[in-house]
Amino acid sequence: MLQIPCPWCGPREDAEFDFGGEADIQRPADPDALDDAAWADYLFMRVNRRGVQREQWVHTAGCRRWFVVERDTVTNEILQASTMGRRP
Amino acid sequence: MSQPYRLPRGGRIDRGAPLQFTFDGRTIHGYQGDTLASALLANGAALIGRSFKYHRPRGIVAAGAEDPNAFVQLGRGARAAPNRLATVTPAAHGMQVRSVNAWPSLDYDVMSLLGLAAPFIPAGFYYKTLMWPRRLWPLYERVLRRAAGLGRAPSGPDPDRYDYVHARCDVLVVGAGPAGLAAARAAARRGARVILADEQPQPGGSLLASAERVDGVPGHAWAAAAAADLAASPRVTVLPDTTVFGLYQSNLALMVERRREQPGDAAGTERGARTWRVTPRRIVLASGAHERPLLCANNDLPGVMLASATAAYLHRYAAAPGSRAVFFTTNDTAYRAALDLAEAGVPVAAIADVRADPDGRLPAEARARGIQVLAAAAVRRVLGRRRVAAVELCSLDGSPRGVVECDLLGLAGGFAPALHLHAQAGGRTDWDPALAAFVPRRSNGVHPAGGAAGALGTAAALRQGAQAGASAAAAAGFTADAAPAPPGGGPELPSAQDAPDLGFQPYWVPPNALGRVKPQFVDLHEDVTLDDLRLTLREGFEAVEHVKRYTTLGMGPDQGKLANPLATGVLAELQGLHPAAVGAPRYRPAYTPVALGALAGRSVGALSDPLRATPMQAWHQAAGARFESVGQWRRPLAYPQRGETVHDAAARECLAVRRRVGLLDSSTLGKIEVNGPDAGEFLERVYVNTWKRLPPGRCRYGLMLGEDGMILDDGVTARLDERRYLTFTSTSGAAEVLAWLERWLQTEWPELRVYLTSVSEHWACLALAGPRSRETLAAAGTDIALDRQAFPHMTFRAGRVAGVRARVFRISFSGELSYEINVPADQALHVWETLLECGRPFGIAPYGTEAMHVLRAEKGYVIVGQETDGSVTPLDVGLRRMLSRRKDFLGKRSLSRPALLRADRKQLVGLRSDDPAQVVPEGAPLVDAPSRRRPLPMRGHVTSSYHSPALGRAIALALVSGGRASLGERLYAAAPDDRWIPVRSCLPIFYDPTGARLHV
Amino acid sequence: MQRYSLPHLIRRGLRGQRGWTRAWRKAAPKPSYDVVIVGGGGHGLATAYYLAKLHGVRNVAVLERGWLGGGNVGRNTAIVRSNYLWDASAHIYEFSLQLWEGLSRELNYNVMFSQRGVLNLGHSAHDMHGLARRVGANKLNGIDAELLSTEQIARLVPILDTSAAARYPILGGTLQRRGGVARHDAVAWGYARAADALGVDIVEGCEVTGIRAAAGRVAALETTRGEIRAGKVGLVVAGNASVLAAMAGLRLPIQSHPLQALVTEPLKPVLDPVVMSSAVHVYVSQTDRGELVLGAGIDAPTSYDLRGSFRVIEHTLAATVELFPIFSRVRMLRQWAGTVDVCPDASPIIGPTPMEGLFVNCGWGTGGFKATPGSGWVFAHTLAHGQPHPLNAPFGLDRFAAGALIDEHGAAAVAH
Amino acid sequence: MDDPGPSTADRGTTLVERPFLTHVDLRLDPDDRGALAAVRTALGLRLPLEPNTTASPRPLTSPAVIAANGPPRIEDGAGIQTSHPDLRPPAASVLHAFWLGPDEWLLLAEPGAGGMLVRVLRAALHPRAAAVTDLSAGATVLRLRGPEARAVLAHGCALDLGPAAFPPGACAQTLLARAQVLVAAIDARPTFDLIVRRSFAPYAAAWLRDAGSAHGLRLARPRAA
Ligand SMILES: Cc1cc2nc3c(=O)[nH]c(=O)nc-3n(C[C@H](O)[C@H](O)[C@H](O)COP(=O)(O)OP(=O)(O)OC[C@H]3O[C@@H](n4cnc5c(N)ncnc54)[C@H](O)[C@@H]3O)c2cc1C
Ligand SMILES: NC(=O)c1ccc[n+]([C@@H]2O[C@H](COP(=O)([O-])OP(=O)(O)OC[C@H]3O[C@@H](n4cnc5c(N)ncnc54)[C@H](O)[C@@H]3O)[C@@H](O)[C@H]2O)c1
Ligand SMILES: Cc1cc2nc3c(=O)[nH]c(=O)nc-3n(C[C@H](O)[C@H](O)[C@H](O)COP(=O)(O)O)c2cc1C
Ligand SMILES: [Zn+2]
Repeated sequence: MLQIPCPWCGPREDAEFDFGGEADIQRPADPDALDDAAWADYLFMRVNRRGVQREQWVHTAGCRRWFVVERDTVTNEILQASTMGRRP
Repeated sequence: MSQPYRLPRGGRIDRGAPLQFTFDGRTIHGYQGDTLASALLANGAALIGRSFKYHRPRGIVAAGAEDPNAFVQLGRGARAAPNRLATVTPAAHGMQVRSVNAWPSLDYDVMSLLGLAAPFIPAGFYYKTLMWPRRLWPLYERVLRRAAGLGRAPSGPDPDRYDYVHARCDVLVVGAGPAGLAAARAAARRGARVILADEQPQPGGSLLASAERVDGVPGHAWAAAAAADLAASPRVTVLPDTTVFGLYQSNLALMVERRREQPGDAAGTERGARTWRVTPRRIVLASGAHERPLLCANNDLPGVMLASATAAYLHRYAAAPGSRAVFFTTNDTAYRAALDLAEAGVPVAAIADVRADPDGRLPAEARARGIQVLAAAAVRRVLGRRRVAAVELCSLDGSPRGVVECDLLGLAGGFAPALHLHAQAGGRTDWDPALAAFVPRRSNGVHPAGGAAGALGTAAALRQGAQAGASAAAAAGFTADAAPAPPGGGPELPSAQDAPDLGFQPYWVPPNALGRVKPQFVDLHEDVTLDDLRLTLREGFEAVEHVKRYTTLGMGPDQGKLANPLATGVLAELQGLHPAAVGAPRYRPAYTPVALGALAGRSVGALSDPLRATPMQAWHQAAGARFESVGQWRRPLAYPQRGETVHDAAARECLAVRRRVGLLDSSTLGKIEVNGPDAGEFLERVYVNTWKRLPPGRCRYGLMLGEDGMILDDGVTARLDERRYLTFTSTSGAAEVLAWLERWLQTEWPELRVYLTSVSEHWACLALAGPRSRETLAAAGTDIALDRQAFPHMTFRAGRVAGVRARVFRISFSGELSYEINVPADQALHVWETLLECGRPFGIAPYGTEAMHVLRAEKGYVIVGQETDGSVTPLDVGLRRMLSRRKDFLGKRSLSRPALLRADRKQLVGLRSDDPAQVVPEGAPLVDAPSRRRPLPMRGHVTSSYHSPALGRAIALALVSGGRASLGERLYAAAPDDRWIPVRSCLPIFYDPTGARLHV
Repeated sequence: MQRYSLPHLIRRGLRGQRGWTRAWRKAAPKPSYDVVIVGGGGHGLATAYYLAKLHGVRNVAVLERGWLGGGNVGRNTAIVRSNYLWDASAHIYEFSLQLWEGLSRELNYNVMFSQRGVLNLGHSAHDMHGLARRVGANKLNGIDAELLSTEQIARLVPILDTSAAARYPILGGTLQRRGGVARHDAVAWGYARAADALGVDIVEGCEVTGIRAAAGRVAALETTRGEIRAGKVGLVVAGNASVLAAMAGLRLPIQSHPLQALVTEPLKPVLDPVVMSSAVHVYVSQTDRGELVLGAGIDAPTSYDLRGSFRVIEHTLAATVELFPIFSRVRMLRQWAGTVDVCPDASPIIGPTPMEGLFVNCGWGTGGFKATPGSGWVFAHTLAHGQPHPLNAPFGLDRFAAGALIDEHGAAAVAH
Repeated sequence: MDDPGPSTADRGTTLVERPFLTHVDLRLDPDDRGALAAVRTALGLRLPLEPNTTASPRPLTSPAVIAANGPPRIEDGAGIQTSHPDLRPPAASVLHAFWLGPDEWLLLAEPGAGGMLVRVLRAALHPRAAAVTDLSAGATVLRLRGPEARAVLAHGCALDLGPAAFPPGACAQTLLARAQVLVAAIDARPTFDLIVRRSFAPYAAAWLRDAGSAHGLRLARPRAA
């Protein structure tokens, strides 16, 4: 079982979290300006890295915050976890 | 007393507690403290099963979890326990034990004739044959399946319960042999919280199976005292009978603790088990080592045993494993066992030692005792039918050294560390040439010690154990000086005799000079022979994983604990490779098999998965509702009255709503408050339609898309005040929609000042619908003005209903005048009952989801998940006009992709069957014209279909390719019974198309 | 190739199994091939076989980084069926199923394809709705499909808990009788042997580490055994598709997830058909050896780790015990995982890429074993002609830009 | 470790429901000192800013509270008293505040204070971007107390609830078997409050009874309001 370090709550069991895929995928500011291929790129295309990946998690059964994790997708080792900044 | 092989003295058995059990109907006598295996041996039963493939006679090989043969069936009926290992199953009075894989009896097994065909059934046999003729494969397969398998599954639901516990500790020690005990003590003395688990019922490990002394007392006594000392410490949990079966990610350790019978149980009843889920900071692996067998012909006959096992039966159980022994060895350990046997009165006829010059202390002792020691010698072949009768000895150069009669052959091929858990967790290993085995490298928080680290000898085990315990504790933050009161007495490092140098010499493949005698089994359980390995290599399956899969080596219930370490050496020698280049097949959980019920733990039956309840759940039950599953909810489907079917009831409920008034429990709907200065802006981004200009007090239907443009969820949103909206979601979408909104807010638009709060559980929701709902609501008592002008359609009001503060929404999913009354859940039942009471003069009926579905279908309202399936856009269901052109929203860009604009997309239409009484089956495909041709192009399918009581005819909704453009066309629905049902498409609205009834 | 036949087996048996030769040559890579297939799994090997057999392209290599068949083909629960929902899927999987029916003969290798039926359970009205829809669609596509009542299911699999009080009540189900299981390893070995016999070089222990292009066209592969020039390259590496695509500068709509499975100890036969419940993520069959083979749902995070999270297994087993109460005392023997390549629409990608000469066959996710013969067949066609076959034309990479997804999970169908 | 066979011996561990308490969800920006101060003035309470902690309980006696405890008014659809109709807002109720997230707290008080708390806080925080939501009817509290309380929870909760890691004043949202709960350590007997969503309460209670059966867990009746 993977222990995931929530930057707020500390390490918890993976059952408390949901995975949100690669981090740093920005929603295009003006979707209409993109052609179909560029839009598909944003929607579907992923690096799916073998190695260290920046990714998003949410502490669903805990503080409900989304945060960013750096994890090695081969060893599952988590190198870092950081908050996404607070609102408002 | 019929225990001819029971020794008069010794053993860790309780001679004051005799017991008996049956084995294949035969009575076996034993004592408390026996395992099934030791009792069987004491009774002289050598043959205990038939092998998996060739049905050869098999006996007991080991004294622990590594035995490849001793699988038996325990108990009967629902409590039957298949494939239990006799070597680790405690004997209990009254048990019924049966052999597996033999018919009609163990002695005369018909399938053993297969053994004769063995030369024709080599590894990979099945892949090369049974292909002709193709038709016959099912028949061949039936025969194969009958012959395969081992035990029989229980015949009924498991009557046992399994417990489950989470635990944390600083140091988990696996194994309570000398190494483990020393480690636990060292760690605990430094203040660490320790869990010490051992699969055996008693602590001591190998100490139980020898005459060694520790700290001047017998090893077993030392172990018992050391464990008791540890158990007395509040920081230490000692768990006997507990196997660590898996080491998972983040070193999560899974253990299973067996629980034996309870007072009043039939004897030998397994009472479920307790699963321990341990999160340790560090792990000491003190799991010992497994002895390796040696190859010779017929090395599988009952009576062939590991040398260490002979000593274990002798010392631990006072059971003589034979009456005349021969040993075959590569090192000195067999001499110890031989001497002990001789001491106990079992003559040892000979020791065949592959070493040219065995001259250590132990060989000298053996010679001195008059045991014949043959140097540079091997056992060539074992003779006998159902058990060992003699062995054929020869020199390594092939010259015969005689045939020696015996009924026991002890094999001592060296030791392989039990590094399974370490390797499961991805730990590295190194090849230790002195040991000729892989040893674990300390890594990933696992500290190996003792036999598991390749140490032979109790002194070394104690020393390494103490070191590992200390270093594990230190790594977990505990050092010697920080030590609080040490548990127990005794020195940290007890004294023991150091083992002599064992002088190990590898012996993998018998030299060619010995001739190709067969069969020589590498894996006893899987009946894999040396010749199978040769053939496998010849056919090019050289990688160890290929060998495994082609021969099934190591794939039995023993997972090759004995076979795999042997096979590595054998394969290396056959290929002329270094053993490290051959490697070992990958280790996986479980170390020993673990019951599925134990892994399910408490999550069974009523606790398997939460069943969620609305405040009215008990009322529904009492009213005789029939329920349907919707996610974790059970919602009332309908409320049948005497003699009514669900269908009748739903029809009656529909009419009640259309003509009078009905009441639905829709508390399961998701409800989210969207709160903040930017709430309107936020909704604009996530919904297809506009929100900022919705005036407070008003409601609007909204549609939410995924970024791919597909419908995600729908529902009404009300504007509570300037900065607050209340959004309703579908029941099944409740959690998902909240998560979706929260995600966008936090990850993409953190600048929006919006807070989302789920109020789903706080507000119960009662939908009062029908032309007389206004009167009913008035009768129930409300301070809200209900007349049409004061409270029009698509608005909401706050006030009191039946004395309870409520939010009342004039929204409708039925097409009738309707009030969705939200009240705090803890007062909802009161309101529900009051409405029903006050509605009685108006003919009120509670209605369920079936009627709700029919009513909305009559109006052509879609249900997300029924009309949509993740591939349906708002355009497809005719909601184009809802899409705002003025703003961007999630999914908008996707809608202009070419495939989503095609004219032949499936679009929502209504269907009327030609025969108004004919309800088209839901899910039925639609075609242009009936035909027997296949594939037959499909135009679409029926998404919803009902008999409409209000219209007195069948109605349906469907998704039909190009449907909107060709309303009125004739289509045919294919019923499951292969009839064609003629239908005509129409607008998807059947009742009150102008919506007049909503605005009354 | 030594043809396997009864007389042949008897002769070998009489001669102490001496005369056997390698099932496939231990080929060393040549400097150049017309077509190089990357990935020695079922799909790659089948592709090579059909290229050589049907299209006369024999200067072909299959490069496998480890030992052949060690990927998902060697670690899947081996369920074969064709009852997919959408036409495009139904056609390709049904074509594949028909190939399965003759595969042992075709390869002269018994892949033990056992058509004992695949039963899908429905536990709610919503499930039943989806199942009915699928049966209707399957029948029009010429795929055998039956809708079963609870009573029929109770007769077919008496050990299921079909009582109304069950936590996951069984309201009905569908049965595809022609579905079943096959011996997974044998499929890889059978194709390898047959492809080798047609001249295909099967190179094990050869990892592709780079893809070189010249003038926008694929030119050569860098491997741990040196550079290999190639006219065309087919990437058939399942869970590693994104890693290989990245070598060509491409991103794919693929996520790699661990998918876990386990076997129990062997039992005498208790379960005949394959039983699947997508609602609770359980699928189980009993092999000819007697073990129960159970599969779980994917682990949510992407990962290339071959272990997976234990809680996924626990969940599956809890649901399994609810469905099959008698399995509670049966014991888990071994548990493992594979890395599956999941597409957003749970359908594969088979076709050209933006780099000329470079083709992909991936995205089969949790359910590509059943497609092995069909996938190889259409991919061979695609490589040979540079054009997809009509069967795989809907499965191009271009469907993502066009929005023409073939959404097999959204549409209440199930994976595996 | 004791054997989990059902045990009738009362070992002093009890489970009791604390129904009808006031639960109010509060969201605000913790970097907004003004907002924190406003809450402090209105309720006499410092919101806990340290994750997974509880503010020490305060009596509800601030001037704003006293003023607001007049006759309830209805401002809009939400400023609603939601407790059981029989329950009157108490004269001197005690208020607990649990950290739920960096910008979210749960306020727990005696029954009947929901409407008042919402009014007081909304007034105090106006016009800031903050959210105050009465959720009293949406959750219940199960109180587990006694020497084996930790052992009972350990059957389904992976958190380290030992006195060092989880002392009185600690709280955490987590999973208890398959239900989401807020666990709060109240005192060292030990006492734990489990705040459970309403629809999951039957499951959680059944689960606790089952897990507690081996620990002599006794069910106590909720004290009369
Ligand atoms: C647990 C599990 C259960 C499943 N159950 C089913 C089921 O019941 N039914 C079903 O139809 N499907 C099932 N599947 C899916 C199925 O196994 C796969 O979809 C299918 O096997 C993939 O095709 P393949 O056989 O070619 O892949 P693989 O066998 O994975 O082949 C890919 C090969 O590429 C090699 N490779 C990767 N990178 C490189 C490189 N750089 N250079 C050279 N070689 C490389 C790999 O080593 C591997 O051998 C399951 C999968 C798993 C993991
Ligand atoms: N018979 C021999 O000649 C021989 C050979 C090698 C070692 N030894 C002796 O073995 C001792 C080594 O001591 P040790 O403490 O390392 O080993 P050990 O064999 O004494 O103890 C290991 C213990 O771990 C338990 N165990 C193994 N795997 C487990 C698991 N997964 N879960 C729970 N329990 C598990 C075993 O049942 C056993 O009780 C020395 O006394 C040494 O002399 C003897
Ligand atoms: C259909 C199927 C049946 C299997 N049966 C067994 C079995 O009877 N015994 C066994 O030890 N492993 C069995 N395995 C698991 C393999 O031993 C192995 O764990 C799996 O192929 C994954 O490989 P790995 O563990 O080397 O990573 C089976 C695997 C599959 C796919
Ligand atoms: Zn958190």
